[in-house]
Order: sequence, then C-alpha cells, then structure tokens
Amino acid sequence: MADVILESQPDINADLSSDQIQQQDLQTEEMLVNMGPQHPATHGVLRVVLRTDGEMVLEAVPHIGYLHRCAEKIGETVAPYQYIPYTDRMDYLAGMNNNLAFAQAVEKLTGLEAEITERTKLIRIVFAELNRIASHLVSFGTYGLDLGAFTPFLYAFREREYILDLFESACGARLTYSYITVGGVTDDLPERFVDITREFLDYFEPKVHEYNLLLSHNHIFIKRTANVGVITAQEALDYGLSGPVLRGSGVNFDLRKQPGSGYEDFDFNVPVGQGEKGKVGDCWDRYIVRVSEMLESVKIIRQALDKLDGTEGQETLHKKGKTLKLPADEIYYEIENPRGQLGFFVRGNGSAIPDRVKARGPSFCNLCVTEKVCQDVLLGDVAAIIGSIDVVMGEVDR
Amino acid sequence: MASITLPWVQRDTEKLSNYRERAIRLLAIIALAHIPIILGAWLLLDPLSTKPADLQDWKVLLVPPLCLGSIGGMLLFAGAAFAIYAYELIGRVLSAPWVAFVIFIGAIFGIVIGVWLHAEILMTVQRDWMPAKETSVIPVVGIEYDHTVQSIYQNNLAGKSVDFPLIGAISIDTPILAYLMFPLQFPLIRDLVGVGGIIGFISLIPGFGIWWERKVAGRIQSRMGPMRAGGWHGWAQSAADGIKLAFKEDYVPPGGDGLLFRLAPYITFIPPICAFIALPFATAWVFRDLDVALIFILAMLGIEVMGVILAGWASNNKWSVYGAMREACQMVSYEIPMGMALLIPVMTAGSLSLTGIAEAQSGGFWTWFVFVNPWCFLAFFLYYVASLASCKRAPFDLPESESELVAGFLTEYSGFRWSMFFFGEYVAMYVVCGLAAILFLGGWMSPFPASSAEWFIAQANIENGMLQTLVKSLLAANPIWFILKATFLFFVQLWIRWTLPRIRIDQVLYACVQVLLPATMVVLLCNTVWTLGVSENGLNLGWLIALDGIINKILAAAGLLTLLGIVGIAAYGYRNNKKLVGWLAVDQLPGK
Amino acid sequence: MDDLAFYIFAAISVGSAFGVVVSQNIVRTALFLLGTLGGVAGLYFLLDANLIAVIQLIVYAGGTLILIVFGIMLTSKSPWAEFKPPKGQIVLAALVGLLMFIGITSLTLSGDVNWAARATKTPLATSPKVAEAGEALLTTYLVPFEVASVLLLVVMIGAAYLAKTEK
Amino acid sequence: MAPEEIAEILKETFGASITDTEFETAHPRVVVTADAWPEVAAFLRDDERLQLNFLRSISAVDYLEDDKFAAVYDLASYRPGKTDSDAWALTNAVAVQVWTDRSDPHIPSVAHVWRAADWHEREAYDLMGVIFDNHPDSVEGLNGFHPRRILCPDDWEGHPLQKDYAFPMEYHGIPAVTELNQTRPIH
Repeated sequence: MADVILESQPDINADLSSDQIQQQDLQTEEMLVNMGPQHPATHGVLRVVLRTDGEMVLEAVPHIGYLHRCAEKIGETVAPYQYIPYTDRMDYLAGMNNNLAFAQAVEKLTGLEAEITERTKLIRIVFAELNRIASHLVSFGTYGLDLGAFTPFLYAFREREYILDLFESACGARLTYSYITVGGVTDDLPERFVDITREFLDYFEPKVHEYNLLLSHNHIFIKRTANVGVITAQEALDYGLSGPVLRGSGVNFDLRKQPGSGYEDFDFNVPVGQGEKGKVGDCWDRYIVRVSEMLESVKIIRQALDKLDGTEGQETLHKKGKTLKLPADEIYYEIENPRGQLGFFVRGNGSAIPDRVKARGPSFCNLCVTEKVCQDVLLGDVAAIIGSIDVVMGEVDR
Repeated sequence: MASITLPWVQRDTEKLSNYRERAIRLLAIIALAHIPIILGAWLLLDPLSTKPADLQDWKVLLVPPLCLGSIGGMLLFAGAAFAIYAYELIGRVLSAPWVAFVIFIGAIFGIVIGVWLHAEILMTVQRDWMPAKETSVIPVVGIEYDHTVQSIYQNNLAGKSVDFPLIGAISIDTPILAYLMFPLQFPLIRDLVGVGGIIGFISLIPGFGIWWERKVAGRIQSRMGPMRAGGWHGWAQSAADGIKLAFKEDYVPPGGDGLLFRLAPYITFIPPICAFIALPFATAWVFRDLDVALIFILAMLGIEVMGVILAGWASNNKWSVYGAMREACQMVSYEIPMGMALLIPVMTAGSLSLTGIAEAQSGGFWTWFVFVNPWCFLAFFLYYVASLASCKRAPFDLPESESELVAGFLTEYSGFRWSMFFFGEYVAMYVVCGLAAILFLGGWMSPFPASSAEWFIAQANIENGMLQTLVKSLLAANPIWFILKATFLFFVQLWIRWTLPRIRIDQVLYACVQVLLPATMVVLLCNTVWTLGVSENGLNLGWLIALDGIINKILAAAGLLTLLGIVGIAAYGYRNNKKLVGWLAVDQLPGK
Repeated sequence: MDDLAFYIFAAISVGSAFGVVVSQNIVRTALFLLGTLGGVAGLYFLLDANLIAVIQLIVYAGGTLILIVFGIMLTSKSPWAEFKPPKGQIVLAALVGLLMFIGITSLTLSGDVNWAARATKTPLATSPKVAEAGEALLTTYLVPFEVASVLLLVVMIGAAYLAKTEK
Repeated sequence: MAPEEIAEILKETFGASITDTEFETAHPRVVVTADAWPEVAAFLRDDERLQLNFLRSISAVDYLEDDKFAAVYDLASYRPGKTDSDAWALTNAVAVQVWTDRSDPHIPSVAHVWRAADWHEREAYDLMGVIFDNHPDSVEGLNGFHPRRILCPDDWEGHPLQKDYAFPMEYHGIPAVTELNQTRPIH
C-alpha cells in the first residue's frame, strides 16, 4: 500500500552525507519531495512526503508528531481546573471553544452542570461564537494566501484584531485565554462590553460580503478550488470528518443543532455545501461553508447579547470548581469547535486528579483524508486541499 | 520612561567613539593628500594661461582628470569627514519631512534635467564642432578621432560662440570649454555618457518601483506601507534594503553548481537593461535607434529565461528545479502570443522602428493605436496579459510562488544576489510597460494635438515669452509623457498583483496555447484585412473608413471615461475613507 | 575600435564552442551554447546585419536553447546526471576534430585569395532595412519560404503525435 | 434508540461475545470480546436498525491495578433528515469497550469497517501500546506486525501513556536531564 513504496526510501535519521541521500532516492523515475515541516502551505509543522512525477503528485503521505507535547499524560497529573490552560494550547486559534469543551465534559461528569447560572451559559456562548468568527477569519485569510492572493489575509486580520481586543478586555489574554473554566467563567463581563460587541457586529457584517466580492466569486479563485479535492458525503462519514469539512460535502450535521447542546433557543441555520461552483464537497464548498458560518455566528451572538441584558447580577463562577472530586466514572462529551467536533474522554477514579483524559481533535481526524484526496493532483492543488481542510497542528499532535 | 540598557549588553562608549575619531582623521588625511596633486597639476599644466602654440594634444587629455578630478576628490572626502563629524545635525535635518520630500523630488527632476541637458550637449557637439572629418590618431590610445584639439581651441578662441538652447549663446575667452568638450568628440566616450544616462534612469526604476509597490500594496490592504526609512513615507526604503542586502551573508548551497549559482543573477539582470538600448524615450532620446528595435527587445526578454533556469538548477534544491521547469515552459510559451500581439501596431503604423510607430500616433490621444481600430484595442489587452506572464508577475508568478514552491528558484538566494534578481524583474517590468506605452499609447506623444498649445495660450492669454515656451514644450511631445504612461501601466501591474490569486501551471499553459494564441492570430488576421480595407492604396472601402472613424471615436470616449472613472473613484475613496473602512469605537474598551 | 570588438566576439564564440564540447554537466553545456550563439549574434551586429542578429538571438538563444535544456532536464534519468563518455570515444572525437581543423585551415591558406583586400570592410551606404528583407522574402524568395513553413508544420504535427502516444 | 435496546439487539445476534453492559454511568457502553469485535463492528455499521456509520473516537485506557487495557470505541449514527434542507440527526450514540490484558494486548483492527479507525488505532498503539492486528498501515516490529507509530519518532521505545512508563534518559544523544543528580526529567 502507500507505505510499501516508502519502505525503499532510506532511513531518514541515518546520517548519510547529503549527496548520498540525493543519489539513493533519485534512482526512482519519480522524485520524492518533502513538503517538509517548514513549508508555507502546511499551516504549521506538518510534513507531507510527495511522490511526484514532474508536476503531477502521485501520492502524498502526511507525517505528523512534530508538535506532540503529550498533553494527555499531563492530564493524569493535574486537577481539571489546572488542565484548562493545556486545552488552550491544543487548537490555539479557538482557545475559548477548547476550554468550553473540557469544562462542560468535567461538569457533566461531576454533576456540577445543574448549578451553572443562565448568565454564565450565555457568556460562554457569546465568547465561543466570537472565537469561531476569529478562527474562520484566520482560515479565510490563510486560504487566500495559499492560492497567492495576499490581500484577503490583511483584511481578515484587521477584523480579527477587533475580536482579540474584545477578548483582551474580558480576560486579559489575546490567544490562550483560559477564560472559561470548570464551574463557569473566571471574570464577569467589563461594563460597556455588550454595546461595543454590538457595534463590532454591525461593522463586521457588511465586511463578509466584501470578502465574497474580493475572493469567493473571483474567477481565478474558483478555477483553483472548484472540482479540486472532492470528498463525497459517504467518504466524509467513513473517514470520520467533522465540522465545515463534513458540511462542505453536503452532510447537514452540526452538533449545535442536536438536542442538549445549549443552543436550543437560538435560531440560526447551518450552511451546507451545495456544489454551486463545481461538484459537492470540493475545496470551494468547504471554503464557502466557513465564510457563511461567520454570518450565522453573528446572528447567534446578537440573540445571546439581547438575552444577557436580563441576567445582570447572577454570579458567574461556582466556588466548588476548584475542589471537585471526580466520581469513579467516565464520560465522552463533544461540542462543535470551528474545525469540527472536539471531544473529551475523561475518566475519574474518585480523587481530584482524573485517571485518563483523551482529546479527540477534529483536525487530527480531518487530516487523515489528505492521503486519499491528494492522489493524482497537481502540486498547486496539494496546497489548496490542505488549506481547505484548515488544519491546526497543535490539535493534531496534542 | 527612561530607556534602560540591558545589563548584559556591554556598551563601552569609549570604544565606539574612537572608531568615529579614526574615521574622521583618515578621511581628512586623504582629502589633504589631494592638495599637492592639485597644486602640481595647475602649476605644471597651467590650463588657464597656456599659449595656444605649445599645447600638445596628450597634455590636454590630462587636464580634466588631474586639475578638475582632484579638486572634486578633495571636496568629496572632506564632505565625508564632515558628515561623520556632524551626523546628529544631518540626522535632524534629514528627518524633517519637507527635506526628504525635496531630496526625493529633486532626485527625480535632477535626473530628468541631467539626461535632457546631456542630450542637448551631445547634439550641439555633433552639430557645431565636427563640421569636417579631419582624422588624426592619438599617440597614447591609438584611436583615430575626427577633430584636432587645435581646431576646437581655435574655434573657442576665435570667439565662435556656442549657443545652448536654454542658456543662450556663450563665448568664453579661456579654453575651459575646449577642455570640457574635447573628450566628447570620441564616439566611445559619447556612448559612455549615453550609457551613464541610461544606467542613471534604470537604477531609479527598481528603487522607485520597489518602494511604490510596497506603498500600493499597503494602500490596497488598508495599511500604510513603509513609513520610517528616511522620514516622509519611508522614501529611502529601497536604498535601505539595498544597503542591508549588500551586507547579508554570501551563502552558496553546497552540492549545487557554484559557478552557475553565481552567474545566474547576472544573466537575469543584464538582458532587461540591454533592452533599454533600443527603447526610445523621445525622438532623439534613444541610445541606438535600431530599425529592429522591437524584435531586439523581445530577444532580450527571451534570454532572461536562461538565468532563471540556471538559478533553479544550480541551487541543488528540488523546489528550485520545479521553479526552473515552470519558468522555462511559461516564458517560452508566452513569447509567441506576445510577439504576435506586437505585430498588430507595427502593421497599422507600417514601420518596425519604434520611433516611426510613435510618430504615427502624434495627432492627439484619439490617434493612439489603442483607439485606432478595434483589433488594436484587443491586441493591447492580449499583449498586456502576455507581458504579465513573460515577466512572472501577478496571476502568473508561478516560478517563485511562495505558497507551493517556497520561493521557487529564489529559495537558496539571499543578500545581494537575491536583490539582483529583483532588480532585473522590475527593470523587465518597466521595459514591457514602456513597449506597451510606445506601441499602443503613443509613447512620448502628448494627448493634446499639436495645435492645442496655441489654443491654450490664447485662452489663458499668457504674454511672457518664457512661460509660453514652457507651455509649448510641456504640451508638445516630450519624454515626461512617455514616463507618465509607462508608470501608469507599471501601476496597473502592481494593482493586479495585490488583488488576484495565482493560477495553476496547467491553467497557465492552457491559457497560453488554447486561449491567447488563437485569439492573437484571429486579431492579427482581422487587423490585416481591416488595414487593407481602410488604407488608400489598398481596397479603400468607403463604408469601412466611415465605420473606422465611428469606432475610433467610441473607443477614444471609452478610454477617456475609464481614466476619469479611475480618478473619480480614487478621489471618492480618499474623501470619505472613514465611511468605507468604518471607524470602530473599540479603542474605548474598558480593559484598554 | 571595430576590429577590437570583432576579436572579442570571435573569442567568445570559439571559447564557448570549445566549452560546449568539453564540459560534462548538462546545464554548463547549455550555458556555453548560449555564449556561442550570443557571440555569433554579436558578429552579425558588427556586420550591420541587424535583422539576422536579432532573429538569431530570439530563435536560437531565446527559443531552441531553452527547449534543449528543458528536454534534457525532463528526459534524463535525474536532473543531476553527468555525461561520462568512455575514453575511446574521446580519443576518436579528438582525432576527427584535428583532421577537420587541418583540412579547413589548409584550404583557406592555400587558396590564391588576397586576404588583405578582403580585410578592409567597405561600409554599406545604409544598413539594410527590414522592410526590404520582408518584401524580398515574400516576392523573390516566396517558394523556399513556403516550402520551409510546410516542412516546419509537418515536423510540429509529428512531434505532437509522438508526444501523445508516449504519454 | 436507547443504549439498552442496542445491547438487547446485540445480545440476540451475538449472545456470548457480548460479555457485559453498563448503563447507570455517564458513558453507557457495551463490552465485547476482542476476537468477536470485527463482526460486531461490521454488524453495528450495516444493520439498518442501528447504522452506526460514524466512529467518533477510540480511547485506550490503562487499568494498571487489574492488569488490563481497555479500548473504548465511541460510535454514533448520523441519519439524513427527511428533505435535504433539514438537519441530520444524531441517533443511537453508544460506546463499545474491548478488554485485553496488558502482557499481550492484541485487538483485531476495524480500519476496514470505518476508515477513521486507521489513524485512531495507530495513535492508540503509539501512546498506549495496544497492538491492533492486520492494521492496513502495519510495520514489522520485534514481535510480529504492529501499526506504524504516528506521533512519536519511529524508533522510540516504550509507550508514554502507560502508567508504569519509565522516562528515557536520552534520545539519540539528546540528554533528558540537565542537572547531575536528577533521576527523572522534571516536566
């Protein structure tokens, strides 16, 4: 199978002099090229070994593990409220959503969930959705960069700056927030936060249409992404893909719409790939699902902000959060992270320290499809496909 | 708060200061060393009061370098010593925005006037001083020259005045003019002065081009672009980059081919500059007015590919080999449509030499070839797209596409070699835009017809003579129009680069072979038929000529509208910038 | 001045021609080929034959050379392959080269051609206009021009056909 | 469909190989024997009442005290809505647990049932040491084939997440400890 060919490749760690390596792996007709850990198109330390014949990529094998910090081993040595900062570093573009996933998993396991106040739930939803917009802005900007258009990247980061300012005013950090902890939210909202966020949403909404004009409906962009890297709905389910990658293939599945996700009383619709510009499930569909999801998140935040007005005064952090005793039981709980379904498997053994913590990173599961999609494509398409799957290596390697 | 110096940075002030002392002392010594040379030269040669009789030829050759050159050297070194001595003062003066502005604008006008003046001198020398071809041989160099010093000296002494167009007639009694004029009679030295003018202008292009690209990119991406280097809007950014790059580490990848690696930047950098030999700035302003100028420029742009292939090959890096291969197939395939699209204006003008083509477009902007007939209008856009591909710009910049090939053939290059590649790329861009300006937009022909100068003077009833000549010369055909048009097309290339993504390599070849090539052939064919039908000694079809006139008017109106549109949108954008970008009150965040 | 330029261009052409023969690295041979073609184009410029010089630059230096390099790069086992002709072939080639050289020089020197008279270059009144060359091509030499274009067409179709079956 | 009904269906069809079920916990799961697991997996996916077509995650857990590894497979069934405009539903989410002893941890791979299992099983082997037999991307190891490592380097000894994992003192000459008297790296 794929790796049999790679077997003949010499052991990379062996210290041959450089020209020996050149001679050995060049005997084959094709060239083995390393889209190595340091490469602009791989969004972080992902190494894709490409077996290419001229410009055509016959086979791409991703190698991961360059950012592996074994966060799960540390989960077995610290109490849940101390583990929150580690969840920030997994998907460093969506820190709030990671904290929320782990906090809710522990709260459901220990039964603390019933005592979370309405105001905390609303604050958590506002910050999770704001972080979804920020994360989609980064993926929109870098996808333009992968295909050679520099300008969208700057616009996306200009908008993201405003969101990071909002986060900074609430919890002091811009990237690794640890704002949502077990038992609630570390600090209540600053005083004029709600109306400034409304102001930002009014400013931001017309900008998305501007992006669509600039990039989404740009003829060259469509030529580069339509009918490229097509994943059918059945393959998406079989490979365990989730989030915008799954919805791009026409599967209308969003965890926020499932019962018990806390989004019941918000009305928003879930954008799904319809194959406007090419086949269903191509790179353009995954891209346009992310861009329209930003507009949906704006709707959710507006409704949440209106509900927040009525909940002044409720306290937002539960005292028992720090002195929790985990029951001798286990739980697997997932929420809708910007990149897909982020799941936490937590198993307690009666003491305050969990027995096992496992994180199901959506990028980890989405990345395994590159091996199948990047066959017999051109070199330029490999960057387009990996960009459209929108991988964050912190979450893949944990 | 006070600036704290970090403890582990040992900044022993006295070690630094005596570097400066030693530098000032060294420069002062060199400056003083010039004085004996000056004294000796003036005493020995005594240029001012020498009698005409004993003035042998070879001594005259020594006067300019020894007498004038040494004074210049002394002033230069003394100035350098003063600059190091009073660097704070100079820093403060330089950082004032208006000073930077004056230097910047001064540099541009200085070069334009300098080049203009040297063209006038050359023409005068040709006209007044070399009436007859008396040939004699210079003992030292063995080059025959067509005029003896005595005849120049006699003309100068006999009071035959030399009339300069701007300054008017001058007659100087001392032979100083003879000394200055003397070297100019040799064709070799005249060429060297011509090359100096071209290199001056060419070195301005990347310096200005790179700075302008970063400012345009900034504006398009709603940021400011370089603002710090040199004060006003970072005007000295390119100079700063150039100096920085020159001091970068000179890295040559092991295992690659050292000789070719070092040679490649020069093969990419020299041909575009050679293309300027044949590119005319105005009727007389061309280094060599070849009658095959058009094909010569195309040939030069074709050779540039070889440099890129060598660079990709010699960097011993798989990504560079990819970049080189892409470059080879892209450039070779795009030369054909580009060459064909250029044939169309040649056919309408009837001559291959660029000056001839520009002369044919001299009747005001509606006679420019872009608007003359629909096929030239299409040919302009076909040519422009093909020229984008041939100098690796905007949607076609695959050879050094950052996202896939890291930096294509440029991956292993750093420091000065890297800047040579970029120097060559920007000069090639300007050559291509200059060619488009001459062939389609009437080169140095002004958009107003020749008669408009009198009409304008009559309307604004300007009496004083000097102003009238100024208006006449400005409205008439002069190099400034050529530079304006070429720079506008240069701007469009920048504009395209920062808006469009990059297309894939198979789409590049598909666009060339299946779209651009057939389109150019069709337009070429139709244009032949059209020009045949329109021209008198051809078929001379009445209805076609009428149709031609109407289409010409429509296209001219369209061109004017687009220009006004661009200016209008820019003005609108500038005036209500806040409303467009949207000012956000985030700065009043409580946490801030 | 002109003979100085002539010597420079001649040296470049002959030198790089020798380099093409001797060097073993593919792209170095290509570079030397570029030197030869450039030198010959320079000689044409010296002879005031601007049109031929420019066509030489475009067709050979700009087009054929790059296609040769492109062809070698793609078809060779690997881009870094080297030519290593066996010793016997080198000796044979040197022998043939020497014979050719002796033949040409003896032919030129023995003839009763008065080289001194030929040396003074009679400057043409004006360098030949491209227009005249164009008209000549399409009027007096029309037949060879058409035959050549048909030949090229056939060659192109053949190449396309071969490339297609091989893919 | 509640986990209890799923367990009933499984018990009818497979009987003995469903050894235990646990429902009063926050993570209802069914325990299946290792060697019957591939057929159960295929049945879970293909049976039209269950249609568990989405493998959410495989968590390997180390029970040091009773000398066992457990591989917990979280499965779910995504059913399309009536018209393609309304949302897909997540029905009958259930977990399947497979025990294997620590000394010789072998579980047959289900990568042929769900393609997602391929990387999850490689990660479970890499970090916990559970060997999944005839895994599509397997490599010849000391004792028979095992899935290729995914996160740690290929020549890394030991499996970090095991409770009794001893930290290596150096890897390819890179020391793990900096002070002299340090016995294990402080992390």
